[in-house]
Amino acid sequence: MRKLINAPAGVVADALRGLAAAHPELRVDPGLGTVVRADAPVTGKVALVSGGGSGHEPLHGGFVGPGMLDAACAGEVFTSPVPDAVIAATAAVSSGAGVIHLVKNYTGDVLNFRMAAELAEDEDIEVESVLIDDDVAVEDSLHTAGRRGTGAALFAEKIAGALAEEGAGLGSVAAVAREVVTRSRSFGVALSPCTVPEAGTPTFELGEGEMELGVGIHGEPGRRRVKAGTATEIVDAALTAIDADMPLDGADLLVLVNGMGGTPLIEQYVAYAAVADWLAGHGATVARPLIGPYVTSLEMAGVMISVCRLTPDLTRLWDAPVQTPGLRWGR
Amino acid sequence: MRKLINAPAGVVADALRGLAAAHPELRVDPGLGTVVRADAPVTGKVALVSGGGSGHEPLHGGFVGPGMLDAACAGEVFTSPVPDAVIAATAAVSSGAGVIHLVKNYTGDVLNFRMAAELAEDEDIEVESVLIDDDVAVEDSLHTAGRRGTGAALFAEKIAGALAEEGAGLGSVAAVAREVVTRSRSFGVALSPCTVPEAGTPTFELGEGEMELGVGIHGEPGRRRVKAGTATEIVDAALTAIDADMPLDGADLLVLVNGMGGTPLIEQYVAYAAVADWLAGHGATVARPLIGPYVTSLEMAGVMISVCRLTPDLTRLWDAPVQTPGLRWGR
Amino acid sequence: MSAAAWIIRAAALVASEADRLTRLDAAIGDGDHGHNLDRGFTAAAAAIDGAAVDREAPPGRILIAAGRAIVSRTGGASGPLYGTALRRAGKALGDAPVVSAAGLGDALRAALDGVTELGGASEGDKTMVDALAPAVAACENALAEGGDLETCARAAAEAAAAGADATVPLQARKGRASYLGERSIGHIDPGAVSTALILRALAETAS
Amino acid sequence: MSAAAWIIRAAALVASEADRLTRLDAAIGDGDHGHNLDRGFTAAAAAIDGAAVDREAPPGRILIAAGRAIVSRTGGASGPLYGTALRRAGKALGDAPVVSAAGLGDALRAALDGVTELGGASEGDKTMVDALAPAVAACENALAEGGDLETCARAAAEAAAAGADATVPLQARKGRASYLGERSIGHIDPGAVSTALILRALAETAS
Ligand SMILES: Nc1ncnc2c1ncn2[C@@H]1O[C@H](COP(=O)(O)OP(=O)(O)O)[C@@H](O)[C@H]1O
Ligand SMILES: Nc1ncnc2c1ncn2[C@@H]1O[C@H](COP(=O)(O)OP(=O)(O)O)[C@@H](O)[C@H]1O
Ligand SMILES: [Mg+2]
Ligand SMILES: [Mg+2]
Ligand SMILES: [Mg+2]
Ligand SMILES: [Mg+2]
Repeated sequence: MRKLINAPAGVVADALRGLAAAHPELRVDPGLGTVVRADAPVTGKVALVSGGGSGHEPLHGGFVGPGMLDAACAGEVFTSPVPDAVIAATAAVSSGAGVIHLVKNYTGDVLNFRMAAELAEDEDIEVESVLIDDDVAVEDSLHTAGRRGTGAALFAEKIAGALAEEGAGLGSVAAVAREVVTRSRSFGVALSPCTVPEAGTPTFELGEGEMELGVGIHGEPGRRRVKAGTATEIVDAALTAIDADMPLDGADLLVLVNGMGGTPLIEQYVAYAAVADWLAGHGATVARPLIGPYVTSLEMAGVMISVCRLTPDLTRLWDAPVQTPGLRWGR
Repeated sequence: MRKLINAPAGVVADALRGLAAAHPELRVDPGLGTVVRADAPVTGKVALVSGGGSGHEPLHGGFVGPGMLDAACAGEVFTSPVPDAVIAATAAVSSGAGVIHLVKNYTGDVLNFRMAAELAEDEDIEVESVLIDDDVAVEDSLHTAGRRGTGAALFAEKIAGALAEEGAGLGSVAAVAREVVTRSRSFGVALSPCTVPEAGTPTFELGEGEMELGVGIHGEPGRRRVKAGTATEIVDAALTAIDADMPLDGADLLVLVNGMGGTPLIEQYVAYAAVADWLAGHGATVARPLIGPYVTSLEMAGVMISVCRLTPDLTRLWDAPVQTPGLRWGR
Repeated sequence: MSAAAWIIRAAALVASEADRLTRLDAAIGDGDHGHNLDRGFTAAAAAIDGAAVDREAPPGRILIAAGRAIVSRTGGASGPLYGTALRRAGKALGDAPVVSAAGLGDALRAALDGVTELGGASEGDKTMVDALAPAVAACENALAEGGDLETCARAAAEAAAAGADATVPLQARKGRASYLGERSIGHIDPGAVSTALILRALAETAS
Repeated sequence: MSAAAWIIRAAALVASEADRLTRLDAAIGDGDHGHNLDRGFTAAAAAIDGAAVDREAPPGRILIAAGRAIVSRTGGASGPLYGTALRRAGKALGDAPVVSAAGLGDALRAALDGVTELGGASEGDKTMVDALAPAVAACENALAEGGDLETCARAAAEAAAAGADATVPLQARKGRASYLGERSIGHIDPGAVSTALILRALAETAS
């Protein structure tokens, strides 16, 4: 295990201490695992809370700030946060205008956020939960835990965050988040596994010249192990799977080419060149590209491609200013 | 070799095609390896050109844009760009106010940029070259090729870029770049090697439980191989080496905790927590932190720490707006 | 039966098996189950050992406190599920000062109901339910045959172990393993294994 | 001597040894030397083979064109150094229609001067100079002893090979290998090896 850490059990708390030291504009509780805008609660504003297991940085803690999340809850590595953290974050950001829980669709996230939402409602905080489930690699989702939430989390957090910042009400903000999810799809490919610090060994073994198609963001094996392909082949596999589920022809797209954590930016740009070619060849337009390691799976090598079919409104909200450690533009 | 690429020989051109597709605000020549602000030459503005081998992304191509570089030249992986590319970039950005070459101190970069500068002067373009040599891991620099240029390249590009954007003259912009270099130091640690695509095998072998201290950003072995340490120990080694060369006590610092390409952000924040602790314990203040993979060495795992002793002027220039693919804030 | 002894024994077993549980979870999940449970049960045992819980309190109260600690510290899917199971079991026991064999049957049944209501899994979905459901049935059978507390607890533990083993050939339909589709076949479910472990702790301390 | 034949033969040797040169560079540099040179010499050979250069031009002109192509396509430290070496050699030959033994001596000396002026390395710094300098000396010796072109070229090639081998125990003081300090000891310098290779091509084509 080649990791830049102190003790496996302390990785998340240590990283949160680092986040706190670097970002005084955030209120961080490294023990509980909460990251909150220092100016929260923002009067009259619908607040957005997300979270999940750690190991996906900058998601979610790095997306807390004006124009995006009001708070994030960071569980242990790949482990949903506990309800206590979610309640604390929810209470810290609640201004009375309601709180949205953006929850990636994993049993653990769903259950812990649900428990927290119930307890928050006991305290008269109105909570709307929005489920993020964009990963088309999960086939047959009726007979599974359902599609995983991956890259669309970033899209939903950014776009709903912008609408909340504009002063929209709880129902509208939740609706736009759901609209983003409905219009988004993702597919991931792993060229290497990753190692959960506390486990100490890789989540799977991959021979030289092999890759995993259809992986999530928790180091799990994918749907299929195949011969390692070229960037063009990998991109084709991902976009073909997405296109089969949500036709891309004629779409105006927000596209995320997302490094999984161990793949350097140069390769992500190689992949983006292939994505641009593929989409151009299939009648789709990239209105907004984003390339980088935004939704990671520790040091896994590989790439996830996420797309969202934009509308003029969604494009406007995507372009709106955002000021977070992980995403920053405008103003 | 687990890489998201098409053909080893085409990696740089493919990545530049991706950069071009994603960033219409840049004029990219993937064959020659140049990345130029689309609005260049900017009338009356001193222009900044940097470059070097590829494999360090987002450095340098990702730092082209308002407030930073006017152009970058991307050589093959870890290979200095050829003079032809440097001349083309220099000519493309020259508005008559002079061009600064920001050159990392490697024999290849120095020679290729020097040849280009001579040819540019033949065409009546005034060129000032600024050498970046911040890496304290190169000891005894009188009997070596001298200190390598690493993280200070980002500092110099950002700060000199801001001053050029303000309309300062060639001499002042070159002077501030040199001031940044003089006030900056770096030290890198590798937890894994990396593989140059065309070579196909790792640049060195590292046993489990070992690390390399004092590496550069070209996958080369470092000064010493030691037992792998904790984040706290690694940070201590790096900052002790820096402090011995340029005392940090009482300094107001710009600090870069730089992921080497294969180390995920969570670990970079763990390292930053240790950096913040170390500096606080040694009487230094972090005025501006920056954490992320900005100056990479392909998929190498590890971290480089760079510091710059700020002055109020340097801080103002660091804070000035910047709009590039890799660094973006303000405005 | 001492609820405190059960939880403390369960915490010890989980701690010693944490690496194995995590390895099982790495094969078809995300490689954290053992460390999740270890964190949760350590917190539960600490709550019982510390000032937080009156060790002389009725067993039902102790299980509720343990369940709360598990919810508060475990995270993941197993945290809410085990936490709810223990809280429901505790509620079923109410303020009874001692646990009877029948009380144990009610408690385990309530735990199972809590898990299936919250998680929505049925038997055969390759989850902890595949260990817990046969355990409840075996406990109720033993009770119907006039078994005492110890007998009922042992029956539950044995059935849970067999149920866990029987998850190997199943294709997962709930939890992370379900993402793997057919590739989940051939692996044991880590949550079923941990359920068997927790019920082994029950059998060892029920007397 | 056909300058074109020399460059084309050098390109072929560099291509076939590119992987080995890159591996040598990985040990004490950054693992690109072979592929750099391959790119550069392929471009030089293509310039000679293509319309860019008149193959009937004087040898000096051909070397200048080859040097330009190498500067334009190689990159790294070796591109400017080898490019300058060939350009200087070509300039030394001037427009002479054939290369004499004395002309070769002058050309190699000019190449060495170009490399040391540009790169600032001295003998013993563990660079290509450690192959080129003894080659020049050996060529001049052979010339003083009345050697013909072929003899002089062979003497240069042999001395370059010996000079390259002699870089193994040296500690690098120039180029990337110098960053390694004492760890550069025990490895052969890749640029010295490629210089020996290029001069081997010279010996093979000088007749
Ligand atoms: N819906 C569910 N109902 C019952 N048990 C479940 C459900 N989902 C998952 N589990 C159990 O949880 C176990 C995994 O727990 P754990 O690894 O701690 O959480 P996570 O899956 O969130 O990482 C699985 O092995 C399975 O037994
Ligand atoms: N200052 C110098 N003078 C002469 N030769 C040098 C100098 N610096 C480097 N070299 C030669 O260049 C070789 C490395 O070339 P190459 O790998 O292509 O370039 P880079 O070092 O830029 O990656 C070294 O092995 C050495 O022989
Ligand atoms: Mg988990
Ligand atoms: Mg090089
Ligand atoms: Mg798990
Ligand atoms: Mg090299």
